[in-house]
Amino acid sequence: MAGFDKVVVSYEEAMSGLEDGMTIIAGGFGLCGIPENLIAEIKRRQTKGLTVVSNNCGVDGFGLGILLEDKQIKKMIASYVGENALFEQQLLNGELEVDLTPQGTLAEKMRAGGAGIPAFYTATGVGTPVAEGKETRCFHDREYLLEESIIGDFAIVKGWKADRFGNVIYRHTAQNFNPLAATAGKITVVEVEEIVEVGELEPSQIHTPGIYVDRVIQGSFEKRIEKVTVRS
Amino acid sequence: MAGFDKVVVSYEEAMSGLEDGMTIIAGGFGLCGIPENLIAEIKRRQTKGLTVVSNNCGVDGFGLGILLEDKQIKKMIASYVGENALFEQQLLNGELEVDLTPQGTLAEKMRAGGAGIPAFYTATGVGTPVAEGKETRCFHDREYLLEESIIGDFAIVKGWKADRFGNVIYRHTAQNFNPLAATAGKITVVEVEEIVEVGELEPSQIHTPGIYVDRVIQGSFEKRIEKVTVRS
Amino acid sequence: MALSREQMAQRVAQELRDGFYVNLGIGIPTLVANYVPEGMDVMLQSENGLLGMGAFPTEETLDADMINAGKQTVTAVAGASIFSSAESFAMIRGGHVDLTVLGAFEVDVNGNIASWMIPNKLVKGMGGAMDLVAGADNIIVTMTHASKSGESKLLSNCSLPLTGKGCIKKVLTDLAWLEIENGCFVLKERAPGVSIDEIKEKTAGELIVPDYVPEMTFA
Amino acid sequence: MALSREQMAQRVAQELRDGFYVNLGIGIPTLVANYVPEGMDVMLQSENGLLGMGAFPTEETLDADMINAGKQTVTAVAGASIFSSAESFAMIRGGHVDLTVLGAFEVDVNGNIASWMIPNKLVKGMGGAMDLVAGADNIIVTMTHASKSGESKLLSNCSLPLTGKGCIKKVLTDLAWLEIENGCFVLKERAPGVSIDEIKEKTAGELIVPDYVPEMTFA
Repeated sequence: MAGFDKVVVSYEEAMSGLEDGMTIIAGGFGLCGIPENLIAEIKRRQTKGLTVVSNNCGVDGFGLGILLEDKQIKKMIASYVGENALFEQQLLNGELEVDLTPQGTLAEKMRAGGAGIPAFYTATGVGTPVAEGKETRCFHDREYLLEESIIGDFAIVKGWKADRFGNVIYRHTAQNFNPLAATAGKITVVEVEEIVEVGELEPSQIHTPGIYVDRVIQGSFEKRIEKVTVRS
Repeated sequence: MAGFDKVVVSYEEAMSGLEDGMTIIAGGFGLCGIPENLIAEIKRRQTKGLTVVSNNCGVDGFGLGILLEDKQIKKMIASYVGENALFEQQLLNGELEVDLTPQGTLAEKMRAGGAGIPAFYTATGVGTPVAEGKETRCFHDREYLLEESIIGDFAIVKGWKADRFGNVIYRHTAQNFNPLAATAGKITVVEVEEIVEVGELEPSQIHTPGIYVDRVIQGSFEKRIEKVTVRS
Repeated sequence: MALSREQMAQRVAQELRDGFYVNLGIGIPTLVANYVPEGMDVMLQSENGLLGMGAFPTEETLDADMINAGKQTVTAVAGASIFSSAESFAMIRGGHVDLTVLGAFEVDVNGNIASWMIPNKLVKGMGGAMDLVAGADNIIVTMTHASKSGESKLLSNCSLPLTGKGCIKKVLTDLAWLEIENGCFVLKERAPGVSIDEIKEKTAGELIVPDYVPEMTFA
Repeated sequence: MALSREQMAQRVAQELRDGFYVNLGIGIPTLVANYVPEGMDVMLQSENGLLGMGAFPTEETLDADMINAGKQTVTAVAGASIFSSAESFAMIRGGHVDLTVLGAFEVDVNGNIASWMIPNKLVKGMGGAMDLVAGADNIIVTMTHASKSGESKLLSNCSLPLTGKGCIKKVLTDLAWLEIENGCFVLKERAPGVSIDEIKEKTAGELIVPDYVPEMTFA
């Protein structure tokens, strides 16, 4: 029996079950810690009508940006859509719906989704366009917005190391939204740089326990850098 | 200048500022991972009228149980008060107020308190005595309770290792409520087994970032075990 | 004859599936771990913050920092993870645990469960039980069918304060395996040698008895 | 004369205190890191999940997995911690960051701030700005006092969609240091050589000018 072995060997298998119209939650911040090969597989599959939840939408030609090329994304839930010509064009054409969500609220919506919290209150966005159509309420003399959680049909995640049981650790700031996305997918797929032996990761140092993870695949990564900045 | 050096050398200094009637959030589960020396210092100070938020209330003669001896606790917010004769007696005498809170809700209330979330919805406790006096609301055809967050005047925490900046890691299941308590104190005091050099803890493996921590002290610990259970 | 505690654990273990993450409550549920079928892997979640609970330690490996939700000293299996209580209940509340097994005082035909409080008796607290029953989709309640004085624990309406509302679908007693469907208990299996009449007699809530009710089998 | 960007950063740096955790926005705020007073320690928080942001890397230490919220490659100082976006905004939302410095298009006498959206221009998103202004108690807004065409950015009511409501108390412009009190801007300091008349003229919202308004001093 397979037990807890979650390793798959092809990207096709990793994204099997993805259908038109589904919601995908993606880890990553800018181009840092993005599941680049899982995104490429979504492009290969030509799945359409997707709702994508991710802090950013990649750049022209890389990351989630490549899903815009064939208009695979119907709706984007993000905090910052970045410098992306195709994105801008599709937005202005009305081909792309965008739900701008404050970064901390977006992170908390994913975390709440995974944690069985249907909604929470936050001061973020009170009195701004983000509050339109949302309930507000006072606690201790301050006004807060009611924000609902997010769950995805798929979560796509980029880790550093994972074991076969799906326990994952992230490297440096490539962690970002990844552990939150991992909790919020009905099917959570994690691609990593290295698959290690079960027992090799220190239990109390695991960022994403395997219980959240359905499939693990080892990939190789370009890791493009958006803004190379060095000191002389 | 002191910069980020949070190390104090006496338990008196560690708990300085504690006053009658304050709220204390304490880490620990049963007797595992409890800040035993900080609790002893609270006893030494004879601070009265305390509200204590902790999953349990120790046992007779150890852990938070010792604060019952001189009736220092006015109110206990806990999920399980355990086998504690003094506790029982004070509860029946009406000397002690108890607010029983489901364990997961208690953990989330601390986390929310530290994270600036004033309230959240949970299905836990709907239709039970826990729901009395609380609002309920439906999301996606299910009923949820509105639960408010908790903040303490002090949080007392037991860590394994910390650096002088207050970055903390916990050992095994002694983690439990400790990292949550650490975020929810106006003044957070962490006692640890070992103070390590700044830079020794791997940044992405720190459980409690120093920003949550005000004071760090190195102690020595009895680490009493509630139920020694061994296999033959 | 009524099932022993060990047989009850054995019957519950038949509901395990390979790759299940399971939370086992105190008492009979804990015994289920002893009957995981050969070649099947399950991982035990302990709500104090451990996924992958192992056997009790030896005297030599005993560690005060390594306990389970019952406060017993335990070990961790290879591939275990350890985390905060908030993360632990995120797993539970978020429905990530595949099976929860816990005891109860009463269950009723509407799937209500009472397991934590007897009025006028000192109340120790609900611990994680309310979170567990609210969070899990797949719950098995284990309890004796009736109290020692013969009063049914399978009711039309729970008489004790609830632990959870409408969340129980499966009950294993020492007499029967029952499922709750459309406001009734449905008798699915009976303990070997226990008559349908005895079960009927000891079930206060509405009971549906199909034409054929197999006896439980144990390997 | 109006302050240069560097002077603005220098003036903001005078508000730093030893042991402050600080979040610096993009633009002028970022420059503040260059003017931390000698012997004072501050720790920079970057909302993508880094507390203890260090200098830019060298060509040799450049690492794609190590960036700041502006997506620039950075390093971490000794004693840094790295965490998820949820933890990062727990710090911010929970009020644990001691000082936040960020730019704006407009600020008004009620402490409202508009910094993320100009209608009919393409909107890139608010990123973490709304969380930062809602979460911090101590915020300094840095911006030019007026637009290039001379229109005041210190208004009675923000004209642009808000980033946050009633959350700003301190503003540093190229002309002045102002604090918001009881629905007014209070002129606390002026840039060296800048007249009170010029500041009055370029401040559209109600301005209170104390009898004595010192010039800023730079070490």
